[in-house]
Amino acid sequence: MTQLMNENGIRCDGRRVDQLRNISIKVGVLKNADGSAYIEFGKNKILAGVFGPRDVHPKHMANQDSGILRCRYHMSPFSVTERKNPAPSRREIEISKVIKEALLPAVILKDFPRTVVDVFIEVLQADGGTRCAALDAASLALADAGIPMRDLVSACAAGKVADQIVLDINNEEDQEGQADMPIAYMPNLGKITLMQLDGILTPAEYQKCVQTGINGCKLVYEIQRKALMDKYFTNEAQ
Amino acid sequence: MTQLMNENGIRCDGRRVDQLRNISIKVGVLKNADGSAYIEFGKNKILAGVFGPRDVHPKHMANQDSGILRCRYHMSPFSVTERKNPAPSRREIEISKVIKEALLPAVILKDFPRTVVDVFIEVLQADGGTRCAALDAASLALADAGIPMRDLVSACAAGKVADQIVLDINNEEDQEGQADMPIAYMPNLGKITLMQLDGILTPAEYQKCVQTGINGCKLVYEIQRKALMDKYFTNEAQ
Amino acid sequence: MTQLMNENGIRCDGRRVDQLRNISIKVGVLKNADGSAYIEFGKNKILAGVFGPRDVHPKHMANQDSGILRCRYHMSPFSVTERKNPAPSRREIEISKVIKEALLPAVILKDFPRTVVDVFIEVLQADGGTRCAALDAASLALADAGIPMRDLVSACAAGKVADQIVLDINNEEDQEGQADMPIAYMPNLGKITLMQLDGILTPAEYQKCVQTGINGCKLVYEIQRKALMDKYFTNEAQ
Amino acid sequence: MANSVILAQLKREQILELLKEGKRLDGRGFEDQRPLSIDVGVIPKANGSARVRLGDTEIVTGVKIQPDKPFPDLGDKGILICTAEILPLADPNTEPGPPSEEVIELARVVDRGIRETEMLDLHQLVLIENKSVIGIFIDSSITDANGNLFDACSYASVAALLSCTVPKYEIKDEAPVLVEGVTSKPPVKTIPVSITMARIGDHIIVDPSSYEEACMDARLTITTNTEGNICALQKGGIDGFTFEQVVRCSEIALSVGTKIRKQLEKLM
Amino acid sequence: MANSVILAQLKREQILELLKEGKRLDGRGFEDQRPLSIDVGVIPKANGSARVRLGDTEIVTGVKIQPDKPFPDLGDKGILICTAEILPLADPNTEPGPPSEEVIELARVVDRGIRETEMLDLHQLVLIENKSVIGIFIDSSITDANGNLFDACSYASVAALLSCTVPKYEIKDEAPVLVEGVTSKPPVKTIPVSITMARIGDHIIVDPSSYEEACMDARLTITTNTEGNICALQKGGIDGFTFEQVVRCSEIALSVGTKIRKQLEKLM
Amino acid sequence: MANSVILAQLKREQILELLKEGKRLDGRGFEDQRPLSIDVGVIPKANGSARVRLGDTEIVTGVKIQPDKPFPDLGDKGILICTAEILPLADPNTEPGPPSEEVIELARVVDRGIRETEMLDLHQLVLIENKSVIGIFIDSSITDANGNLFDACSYASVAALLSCTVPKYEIKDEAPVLVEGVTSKPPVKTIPVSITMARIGDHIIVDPSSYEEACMDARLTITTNTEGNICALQKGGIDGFTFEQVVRCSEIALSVGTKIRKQLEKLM
Repeated sequence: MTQLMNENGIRCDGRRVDQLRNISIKVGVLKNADGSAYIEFGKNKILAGVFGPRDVHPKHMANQDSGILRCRYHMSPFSVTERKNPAPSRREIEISKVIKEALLPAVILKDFPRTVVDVFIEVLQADGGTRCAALDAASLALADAGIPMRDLVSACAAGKVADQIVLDINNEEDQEGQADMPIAYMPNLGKITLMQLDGILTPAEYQKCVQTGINGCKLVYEIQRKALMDKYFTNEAQ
Repeated sequence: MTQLMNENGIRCDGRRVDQLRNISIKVGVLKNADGSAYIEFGKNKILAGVFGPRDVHPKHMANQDSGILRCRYHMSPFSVTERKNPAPSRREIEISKVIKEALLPAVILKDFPRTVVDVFIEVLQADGGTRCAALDAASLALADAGIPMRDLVSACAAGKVADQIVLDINNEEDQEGQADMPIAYMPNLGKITLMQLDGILTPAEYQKCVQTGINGCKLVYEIQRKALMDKYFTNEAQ
Repeated sequence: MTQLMNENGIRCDGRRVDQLRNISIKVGVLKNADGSAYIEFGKNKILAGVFGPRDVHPKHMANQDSGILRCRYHMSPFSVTERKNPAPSRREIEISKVIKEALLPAVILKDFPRTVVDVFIEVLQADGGTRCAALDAASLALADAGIPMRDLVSACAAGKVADQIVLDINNEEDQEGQADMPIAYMPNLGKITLMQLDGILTPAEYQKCVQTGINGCKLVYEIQRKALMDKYFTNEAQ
Repeated sequence: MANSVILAQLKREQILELLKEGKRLDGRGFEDQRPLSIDVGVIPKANGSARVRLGDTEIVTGVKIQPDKPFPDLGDKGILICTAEILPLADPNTEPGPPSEEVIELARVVDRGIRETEMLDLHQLVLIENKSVIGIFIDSSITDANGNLFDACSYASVAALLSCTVPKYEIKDEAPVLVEGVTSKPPVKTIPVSITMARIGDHIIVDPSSYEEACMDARLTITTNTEGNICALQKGGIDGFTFEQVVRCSEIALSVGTKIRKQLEKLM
Repeated sequence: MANSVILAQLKREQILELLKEGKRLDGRGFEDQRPLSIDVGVIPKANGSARVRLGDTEIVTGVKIQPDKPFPDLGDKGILICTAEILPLADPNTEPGPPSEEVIELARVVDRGIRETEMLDLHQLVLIENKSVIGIFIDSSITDANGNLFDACSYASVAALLSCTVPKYEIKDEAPVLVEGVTSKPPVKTIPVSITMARIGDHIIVDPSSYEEACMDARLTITTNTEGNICALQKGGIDGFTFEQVVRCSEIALSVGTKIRKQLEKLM
Repeated sequence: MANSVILAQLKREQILELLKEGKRLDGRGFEDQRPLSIDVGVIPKANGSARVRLGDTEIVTGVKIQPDKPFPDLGDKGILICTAEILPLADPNTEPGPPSEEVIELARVVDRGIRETEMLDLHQLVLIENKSVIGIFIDSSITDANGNLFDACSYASVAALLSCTVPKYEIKDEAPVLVEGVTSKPPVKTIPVSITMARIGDHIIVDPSSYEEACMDARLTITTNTEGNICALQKGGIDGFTFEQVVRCSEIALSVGTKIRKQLEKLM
């Protein structure tokens, strides 16, 4: 059993309770996708690519009144310690659904009836908090593809470790900690679009945990904005 | 090895050779289905639900000149002693087919071209003779859905146990007896619509077994009629 | 370990280095298929059947400007020493693809837009060199079905055994030899339409191996022609 | 399709209009659940079972308990697996086939509600560490799908577990053998209660019906334990929640859950 | 589609008209089978094999015999598994893919014909009780599908079994090891014969061709054993049989089956 | 559809016209590859990994090494398995789902390139003969698909293998146990280099781009080893090659391969 926090409140990877892991994001990394982003969030390494709006196959899935959003979250076989079977697991299918429902509040698909926007996410290396990191990249890939959006979606987990509410749970804290609460948030609209919880929290801890997560999302948002600007400034400079 | 019959010709569950297990049927038990029935036949507990006539998907399965009938017989994982894998087994697929072919002679689908009537059967608890009990419920669910029918289909197994031809084989008799012959019958039209046999019968035993099964079907028919009347009398009384 | 060649250059099954196994082919062996052929090539026993040109299902696979070719290579469960699972293996899927691409240069499908020609191959007994023997039968089944062709496709493997380049590798030579190179060839057009290699060859051996394989294909071609003539002479004689 | 979209739009306007007046389509208060009935022991061949009716939603859940191999790296714990199937007779829109993403989510949320509250002490289900453990399979067959499958399926699963009898296995020649006639109660530590809420406009309502689900903006399922803690969450739907709303939802989940927990406790 | 329905209707009328005169489309009597040829040993790599031609229907069946684990609760018996595939080259309407319900029924009916007649003494195929047994896999590849696959597939499977040689396995270090060069006959106790009959109008005909199958009302397959007993049945088709008809069918199955059984007995 | 066919036809004419002048669409010579960059160690959680960019084609390959059971009849060898997936984000025409025949061919050709050159001494990966061996899984995720996946995937797989560290396993109680902190280099004997060539008209070009692949007549992939031998071949495409062309291709594969091999050797 790892000691998850020392007497000075420093976590097993050296962070303070309210500190994010290192995050670096690059927008527009793929040639074929209409929009894309690559994120390194701690040791997570995740690619997101977006195609669309484009025709829906099979056709009966199309909606006459609006575009639809589809999402596939997938892990490469080498992304985790034990080799993962390449076929999608039940966990991956559920995460695909909650990610889709976390992005839906942000995208505006009314003007693209009978089309689909496909969001494909590939986890190349996983390290705790993949769904949040995946969402951060997917949100930017949608923006990069030019899909109209009400807001970016920023995501970050909070949790409970060594009886403390902490920001951005890493892999060890997820395995051996007391609670993990992934949150996705639209910072300008003030809306939580993904929220899950595994673990036990008192009502007071619950409130603090949500608030901590939202604060983390706001920090992530600034990094996302910068990544987006980096791409478009660079383009304009050319 | 259980003793399947005592010296007085009484079977392991206390029945005489020509006696059915207890049967109770309720028609119209589901809210969403167009027609439904629930049967308890001995320890069998089976639900049948019918949808249709409705559009066929995929469309290439439709028949321009008549409605079609589809049937799915399925067992819940907890319905048998060893937990059953939820995916349909080869046995369930075969039984779905013979049940469909046992119901087809009774339903009149000529007036519903390009549509399908779907019969869904769920075995919640299995105890020998599930396909017959399932048919008894399915037939009533079709009637409850208002599908035009030439006759009800009534089903019951006969078999050979302790060298005697007996009516309505139970689970122990099926496992350790000498022969099991499920029969479905349209009582007013006098037609056998399902017949199978596992076991060894002399030609004379064979005739007696078929006759015993048909007699059982006639007994079941009276119980089915009563269940149907119970529903519609009750409705009229309201 | 078998001795694959003796001091007189005679191989384990008694052949010389440039000698084919016994081949017998019969064209038009199936009643339902539009064209068919049965080949025994050494101990290989393989059936090929062709349907088409016919409508494509599913329709989105159709090509507006030309017919398409589909190919399925499949092994019966009893065709090999250890019983084979009936579901198609990755090996069977790859071989289906290379066989299709070996036949495509020969067939003329321009005049059959929106249709498909289906080639179905069943290996009833396998003995090394199945893909070549399968191609020899498939090519004749296409001709028997009346599909317009630029040339027959003739196939035969060459390889390296006991440090010698030899024609038509058998099962033992495939398992324990040094190289196996299946080749398909259009003899009149002088084109190689299938070529694979497993094993290690020097550049000089490589050239000799290809030449040996092509020579074998030419020998096979004569046997194919005779089989085709046997069928159509017989028909005319009736 | 176009027609049903227009109908759904009209229905949403009607429901919203009523909610502004503090009313729901079926007359319930915002924090009222539909009538809940729980019958246990309905499948005697299972080790535990329950039929739950929550309004017009109906579910039969069976528990099977049998020896199994532990998961790798979890050799000190028994196995717990939840599955669900929306039977095709339960819903005109469900087709037979592999589970949809909706059903996979449903089963996983029910599973986490039981697992994360630590309802069962899985350490008590080990026969030989790393080699042989007791597996508990909780399979739910949804027989009538009329809204809020999350809570109905959770109640049926918890009720089937609470009422089950655990057979005894002994190890002989390194293999588990059933000891006939000896059973025990399951090692229950707390009772999880799932409360699902829908947001429609600015209104939070408990236990949405299928009409309400069809036009809701967002959904939140919160599972609490006997000690008054919050143990599992799942947000769904096409829109989000404010911070204030998710706090409010947690309060509702705790208060409404208390009543349900009393109903479940009687089954122990 | 419409055209083929009209054609089928015309064909049915023509067939019925002939049957009233006591004739069949191909000139056979009502209780005549099409010519049957059986070649065994056609797949030397299999432990047993047969090619059967019944009229224009053709099937190749191979038997593979190899050590396996017994089924749970059946540790005192060897394993017997029948499969069938209608090869896509056998029939323009068959597509490659997982087995259809027709093919699953076919394989299961053939399997029950062999199993329920107790053709093989499966108890003789046990190496270590509950741990290691001999498995017999009977796989049929249908190469030309032209009616009455049930009987053709049954004859091919029985012939392949009768002509097979069973390799010998010994237990070394708890694992089965092949003893080279030692084989035995399979433990055959009786010979099952399957007879399939079609009802068209009031007429019962044996061994229906594909034309007759396309317009039959109902089908009955009856398997009898050497001792003159009835051991397996399967009804199919869109209509039913009267009591008198199923009794008549059993008499036909016994009388016609005797001829076929003699043809099969020669293979032992 | 019609439009894209016309466009492909126009593109083919343009490409052919250029080839006659000795030029390619992107300015390369006939035997020039696109720029190749190889980064190893990009996935620290894998035992070996590489990101390869070949022009605009990009692939990430990870190697996982873990104990496994040997294949039957191959009990004296470790296991080597190559897989590939064209991620749906890599290509607008790729849908999620089971691998297509194109991807299965790709993975099998990469596998044979490594296996048939005998790059790895698989005999060194046995823990207990016939019972326990080391398995090497080489999984490639294609992240941008822009032509010549065969070579790019082969380089990424070989680079990931060359740069991997093999963990040490010991046998305790007949089961393999990881020895922490002890690793070794993989048992590499030679370096395979795959060179893929396309024939368009009478021209042979190396490393076709996706435009060139769309209008090529035929494709040939040749893998050579360090000793200058030819070890694996795969022909593809809708037309064929003459004898002279396949001889010419083998010469190109050897000469162009030498440069690539030097780039790979640096990773050892």
